Amino acid sequence: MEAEFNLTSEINNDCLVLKTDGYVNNYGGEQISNEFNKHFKNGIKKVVISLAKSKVVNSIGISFMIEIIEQLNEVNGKLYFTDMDSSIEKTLTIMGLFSYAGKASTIDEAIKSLN
Amino acid sequence: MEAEFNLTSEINNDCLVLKTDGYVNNYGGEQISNEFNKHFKNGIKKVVISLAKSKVVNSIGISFMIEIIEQLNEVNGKLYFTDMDSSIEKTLTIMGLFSYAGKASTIDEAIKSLN
Amino acid sequence: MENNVKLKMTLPDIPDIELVAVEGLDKMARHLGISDEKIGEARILVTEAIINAIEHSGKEKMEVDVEFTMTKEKLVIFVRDYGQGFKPESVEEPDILKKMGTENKRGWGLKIMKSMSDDFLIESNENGTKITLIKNLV
Amino acid sequence: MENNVKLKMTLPDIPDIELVAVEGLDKMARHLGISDEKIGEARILVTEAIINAIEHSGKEKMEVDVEFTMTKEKLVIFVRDYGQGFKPESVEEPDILKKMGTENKRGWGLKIMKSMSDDFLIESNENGTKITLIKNLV
Ligand SMILES: Nc1ncnc2c1ncn2[C@@H]1O[C@H](COP(=O)(O)OP(=O)(O)O)[C@@H](O)[C@H]1O
Ligand SMILES: Nc1ncnc2c1ncn2[C@@H]1O[C@H](COP(=O)(O)OP(=O)(O)O)[C@@H](O)[C@H]1O
Repeated sequence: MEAEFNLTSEINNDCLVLKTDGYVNNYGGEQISNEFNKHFKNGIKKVVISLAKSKVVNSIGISFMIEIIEQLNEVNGKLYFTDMDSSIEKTLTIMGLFSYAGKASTIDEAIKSLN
Repeated sequence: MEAEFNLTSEINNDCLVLKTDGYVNNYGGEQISNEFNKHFKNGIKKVVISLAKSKVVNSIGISFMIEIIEQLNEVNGKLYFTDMDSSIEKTLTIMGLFSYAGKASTIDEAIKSLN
Repeated sequence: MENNVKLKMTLPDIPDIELVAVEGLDKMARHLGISDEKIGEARILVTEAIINAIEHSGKEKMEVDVEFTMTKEKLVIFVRDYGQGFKPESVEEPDILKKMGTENKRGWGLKIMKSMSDDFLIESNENGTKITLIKNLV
Repeated sequence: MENNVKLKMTLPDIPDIELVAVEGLDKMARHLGISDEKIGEARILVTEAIINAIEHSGKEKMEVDVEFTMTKEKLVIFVRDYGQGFKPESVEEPDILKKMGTENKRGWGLKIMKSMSDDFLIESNENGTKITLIKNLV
């Protein structure tokens, strides 16, 4: 039995790049939020979340992203989502996330837009 | 949706090395059998099947292996299974496959035994 | 109905159990040759419906019934719990702007189900809740 | 029973549908903290029982009922089809030596289920077949 969710994290061009792998549920959302907070404290203001390896998300997992956006807004930071399955993009659109967050096809594109 | 079964094939030290990925069912067994037959016609007599990426098999899929063993026996060839989950090893044991086929922990070990 | 595929499950209240239903959905969809885009949206609907039902399932009967009926054209998702029910019309429409600055960021499931399905019906009373979602697949 | 987790499904006759049951088994086993070795063997049992039932399911009622009841100690697998049934005592024990040189290499499911389970019961008549497998998990 594999873990249902894994997260990898790296800094690229001043951007925190988080890559999810698996189901973004309550637990997944919390992992993303914790990892973000660690770097946010250290001054990171640009964040990319790549959902390339997530085929399913739920609204509870995604609701953690609202808090990230909120914190980034306060410091004029910005969040980008990349590599989204069309149904996941639709979900985030319904939730109104793209009024505050950006989207891009690839991580590189997102980093370019953030810099 | 990913395919349920994938097979990769390579020749290493005169051995045909087949690596399965996913559910070894009827379809998977047939894929293995077809790939084996292609190389058997060309004179291959040593075969390794690595099950590292298969967590589930069924008896119909595995029954295709009996035919492979049968053909190899006729030319004094040999089949090795490697990287088996303990439950898969137990299944093959119950079917009596290891009276005719070998087993090893890794592909390298199997190739060493075959040479 | 021709080529009508049906899957029924009664799910226990354990973590990520909704993924079992999603796996069933995937197998049915592949069998019928449904497009990746439609399957993706159906996955979201199934997930949201089941996590709500599991979360609000009854203390005595904690199980959740799920039923998928799929043709090449249409998917009917039926989910029922035995919880205490609710009044859908009293649930406030979520708004991301309002969610910012308030503690509770949740409350998106019903909106997502309504927006992503082609038809949506909730029947709820003190014996539990039944939700029926219809998704066109072409 | 304490910590008794139950999953019920009615599966349609479509390719690889047994993997949905395996996914459910995995979720239950993870929740209860069952060892990888025991889960692996339970997966094989579930797979063999379901592929038989699907293959021999009835023309009129092509569905197959599956039920898992799991505790930390024990798994009960129940699978039923509505096919024409068979006489288990007339099924010949397979032997790999005899299989070599004959066309049909199949016929291993019952032997594997018998060998890998801790208890095994088949009830079969012209209305179908019920198979119950018990697997100790510790
Ligand atoms: N099956 C259900 N049984 C009881 N109440 C429910 C059910 N589904 C939804 N609700 C109620 O509707 C509200 C909104 O649900 P939803 O939009 O899915 O968001 P969330 O579950 O994240 O709060 C829930 O907070 C709950 O009060
Ligand atoms: N559920 C069932 N209904 C009717 N016949 C069955 C059922 N399960 C098994 N059988 C009979 O028993 C035989 C042996 O089954 P099994 O050992 O699983 O091997 P296989 O299915 O590969 O032949 C089958 O060929 C079939 O005739």
